[in-house]
Amino acid sequence: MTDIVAIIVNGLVYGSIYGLVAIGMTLIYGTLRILDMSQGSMVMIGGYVGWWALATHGVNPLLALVLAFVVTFVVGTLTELVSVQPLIGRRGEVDFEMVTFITTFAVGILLTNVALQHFGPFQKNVPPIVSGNLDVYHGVSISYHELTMAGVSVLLMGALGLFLARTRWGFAVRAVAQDLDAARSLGVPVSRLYPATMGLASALAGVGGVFLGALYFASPTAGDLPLLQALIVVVLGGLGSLTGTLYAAYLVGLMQAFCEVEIGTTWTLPILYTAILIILVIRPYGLKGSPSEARL
Amino acid sequence: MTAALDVSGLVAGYDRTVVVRDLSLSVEAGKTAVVIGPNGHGKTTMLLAISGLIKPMSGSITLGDERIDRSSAESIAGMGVVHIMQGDGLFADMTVEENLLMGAFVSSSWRGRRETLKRVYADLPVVESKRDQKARTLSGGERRLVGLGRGMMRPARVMLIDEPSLGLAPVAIEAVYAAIAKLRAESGATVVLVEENFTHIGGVADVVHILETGSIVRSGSFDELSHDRTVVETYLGSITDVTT
Amino acid sequence: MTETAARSPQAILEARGISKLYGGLRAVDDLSFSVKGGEVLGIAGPNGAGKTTLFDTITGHTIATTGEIELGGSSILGTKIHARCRMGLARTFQQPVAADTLTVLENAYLAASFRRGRTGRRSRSDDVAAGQAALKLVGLEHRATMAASQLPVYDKKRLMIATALATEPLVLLLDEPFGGLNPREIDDTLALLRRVRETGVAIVCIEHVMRALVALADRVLVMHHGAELFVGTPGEMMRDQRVIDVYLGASGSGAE
Amino acid sequence: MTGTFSGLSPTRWLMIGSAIVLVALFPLVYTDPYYMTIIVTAEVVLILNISWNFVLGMAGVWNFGQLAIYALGAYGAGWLMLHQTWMPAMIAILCGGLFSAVISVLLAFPTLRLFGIYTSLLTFSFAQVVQYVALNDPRGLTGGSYGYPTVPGLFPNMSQTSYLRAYYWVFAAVIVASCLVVAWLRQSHLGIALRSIRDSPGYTAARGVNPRMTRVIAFGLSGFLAGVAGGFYLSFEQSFTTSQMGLTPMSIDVTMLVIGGLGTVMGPVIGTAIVTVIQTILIDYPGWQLTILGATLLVIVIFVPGGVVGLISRTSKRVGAWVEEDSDAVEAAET
Repeated sequence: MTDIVAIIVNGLVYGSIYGLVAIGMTLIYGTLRILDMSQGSMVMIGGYVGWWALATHGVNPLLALVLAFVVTFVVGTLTELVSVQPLIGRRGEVDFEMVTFITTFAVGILLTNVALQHFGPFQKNVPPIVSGNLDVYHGVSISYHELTMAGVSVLLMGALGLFLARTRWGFAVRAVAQDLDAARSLGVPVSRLYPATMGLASALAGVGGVFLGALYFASPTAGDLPLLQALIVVVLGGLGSLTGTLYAAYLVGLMQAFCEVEIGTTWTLPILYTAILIILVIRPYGLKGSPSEARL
Repeated sequence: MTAALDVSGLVAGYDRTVVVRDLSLSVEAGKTAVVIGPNGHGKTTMLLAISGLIKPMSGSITLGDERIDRSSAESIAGMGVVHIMQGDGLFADMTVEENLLMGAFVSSSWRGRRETLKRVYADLPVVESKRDQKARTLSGGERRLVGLGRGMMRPARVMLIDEPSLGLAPVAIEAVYAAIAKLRAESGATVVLVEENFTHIGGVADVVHILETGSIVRSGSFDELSHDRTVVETYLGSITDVTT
Repeated sequence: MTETAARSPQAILEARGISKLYGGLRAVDDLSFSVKGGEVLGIAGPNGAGKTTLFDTITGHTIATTGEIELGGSSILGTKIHARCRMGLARTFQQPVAADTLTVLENAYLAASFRRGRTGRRSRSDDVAAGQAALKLVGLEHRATMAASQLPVYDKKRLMIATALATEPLVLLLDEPFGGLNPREIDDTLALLRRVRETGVAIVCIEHVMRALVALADRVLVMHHGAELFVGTPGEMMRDQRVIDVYLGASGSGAE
Repeated sequence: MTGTFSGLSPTRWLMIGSAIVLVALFPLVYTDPYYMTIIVTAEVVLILNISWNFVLGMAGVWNFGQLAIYALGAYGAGWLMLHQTWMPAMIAILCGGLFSAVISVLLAFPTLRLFGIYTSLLTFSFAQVVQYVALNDPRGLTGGSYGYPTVPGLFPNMSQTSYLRAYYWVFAAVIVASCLVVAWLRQSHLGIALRSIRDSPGYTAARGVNPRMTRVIAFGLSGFLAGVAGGFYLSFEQSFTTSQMGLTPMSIDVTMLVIGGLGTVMGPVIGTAIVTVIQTILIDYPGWQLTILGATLLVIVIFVPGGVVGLISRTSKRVGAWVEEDSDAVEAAET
């Protein structure tokens, strides 16, 4: 019985953090029609901000999260301006989706190696946001850090949902996702909206990075694993829809928790990727089985 | 009377293919100009150039006394140009009300959006009855009315309407043109309406222009043109061919 | 152009009860038609009447929800796009399209290499010659080494017809061949298509430019909301009240 | 008959001939083992890049599983060399190539049902699965992260200089052969069909080309060459670790292809050379290596669309066009 509780608890925690990182990728795919391969390095930057704020300067944890949000928002906006905006005018003659896959990938390489250059190759220890553990069921305990991570992730995803459903700029993001020309003809300033959207998505990953920093250290390659995990969630959930991404995030979280408890962590990612491989072969476009136009 | 909208020597198209060839057209303030022409001869391209969604290759477009052919679609929309696109350009996965609210996106109209929404619902009861449905679930005629309603959500100096009767059953076309007549009466905006066939524009057009292979070939009032050789020629092909 | 398809009385292309549903929308609604060798069937109707969707079900670019399609007497339901071409069904597209990074001759050569009349081992010189012949037919032989992407609209439309003819089709499906052309280009294309008809190829042609459709078509099928509104000669079409109301507009009636 | 397509003018043949002679003589003149090792390793990477360029650039299929195919070729050849010692090493490597070709064809079928991003995600996932399985080294088939056990290889007992020289010549020969084959393929019926599918799939299918089968052949051919490259790497380096397949080597290879010019014959050669030189110069600053490469990739993709080869052909065309204008003017004057 304890196994099941452990699987569920861990599954929900993993699901939340995967959701936070993957939902940014879906938001970007929905509006810009690109797969942002630099999202992993935003998690890495979040980790370093967490290390800088918490380990070396003992800043209040909440402030560290806000700082990570702001820093990665700026880096995300710059990434869009450097690797996507120059290509938007040339949608006709260049395979836009593929080229931006490469240019965001290149930015990911750049950021990883700038971090390597600046912080050195060794892993840095990031203190947890909140210390202490909670006993859930005899034998099964969860750290307060992980609980806060899940809580903040759900909070941010909820806030994103409300922003899209209620606010003027949320409408504009959804409108751009569904009919770019119609949105522009109504006055939506696309050349400012695109960078801001990528900034927002990167900021979500940055906040996630602070939490993951405590679990897996801050290091130049700290972004690779979250990128691979987010790709799994995005493929499963279908690139277009936020709700699809949410379901997929928790499904992957539960699968990972199951593998870790029953089989052992080394086999977790191979199993997840094998699952993806099988799904893409049987249902060519993820669980929904059809190329996903943006739902947002 | 300075023209509300003046297009002169417009050349436009897509990457290298020129569709609009040296087109000139000026519309007096408050008047409705209807542009008629066979498919693929540049009607939609002309509107896309005016509203800035495509960059004109050469020629000038002036709104009142301001040149807009170099501005972005977003800023042209802010200057009061409303473009009701071909097909309707609705956001399929947003509700009818959300689509209408997007019509008032520009900052000057966003604050007063609730009142404007009430007025549009009063004018278009059909649209109000479907307010919470996703646009994707509506019929062709209903979608066209929502598109028009969205255009009415903010004050328009110039309104561009692209083939409102496209693919609609005759009864739906009547409802759409009734809405257009109401819109013209209330807003007093200058209207450029593009259509493929001739039947419905009688009650709406102050002046009619015939567009063929990318430029305006004839202009005149609706009555003059509807009994005119060249109009029949453009549409029906020379009758002599048929008898051989 | 080889004299393969002699003018046969029996229909070359037969479509019966074709429907295509997208969710609730009936894009094509229980439509039937047939066309014989050397005959031109025009397809007309307002925008969104389902004309191109009908084409796509015949060529296999979309799967018909219901209906039977027979080419030269044998059913082609379920066969892939490229197989239908090799059986003698060639089409052009509404937007002029070609393999842009290839030269004009490479485009024609590739199509000719799958032509119906090709027998035995593939020989490059025969295929290239067949490609050049198709280019000469549409007057593009002097542009052979130019990249297809550099062709102006009218030449790209002609290249599309040339590559279609290079596959030696039994039936040629044309999607708005006259769209966007000026009067001289319309007349040249009319002359070309009349020459193609003489060789016994059946032609099915979607067209909006009335003058060209009326001059070329033996019979016209007018579609509205996916269904058949009218079938008959162009002359009958001009005087049919339903067609005038739905498609031609008041100017039609003003033309007594 | 090839005259109808842009065949090679005599001067071009002369240039290629002299280049080959120069490449052949090089190891006789230059024998510094440190740089020779770098060059020979770069040759293997070049063979892999030529194979990847064929499916990625010419066939236009976004296949990110090529490094896994390359690794499977190494493991296949390695197993044969270890357990079938009667078999000469070269045959083992070629069989490794065939093994990879079969895997590549099997991968092609599900991949070709997808388009765009999903193609790269499927093949990327395939590469991750192969890497993880290899890492956990089932029944000692892959040697896991410690690397494949040493194998006799092509030239088992040789002095270092002749060892390097021998491999240099073998790999150079394979590179020249591959480039010529690719150049011939590009103008062949298969090559024209592949490029046509890449440009507009719907139109090409409507002209009788079977898109799926044509591209499966491209997967098979490129899989074979990638497998052979894997076998060569194992034979030369005497080991093959799973780190050969990770995200970093893949990003370096992509950079080489894009900088050189995707879909061109000489692109991989120029791209691999440029990036190898950059890597060698920056050998003492590991952090800077990938930063510079990342930045170069970004600049080239945005500002130099066709890569270096694209740039060269555009400038030579412009020069050519300029020359032609003169000759047209002259012709016009004569008639």
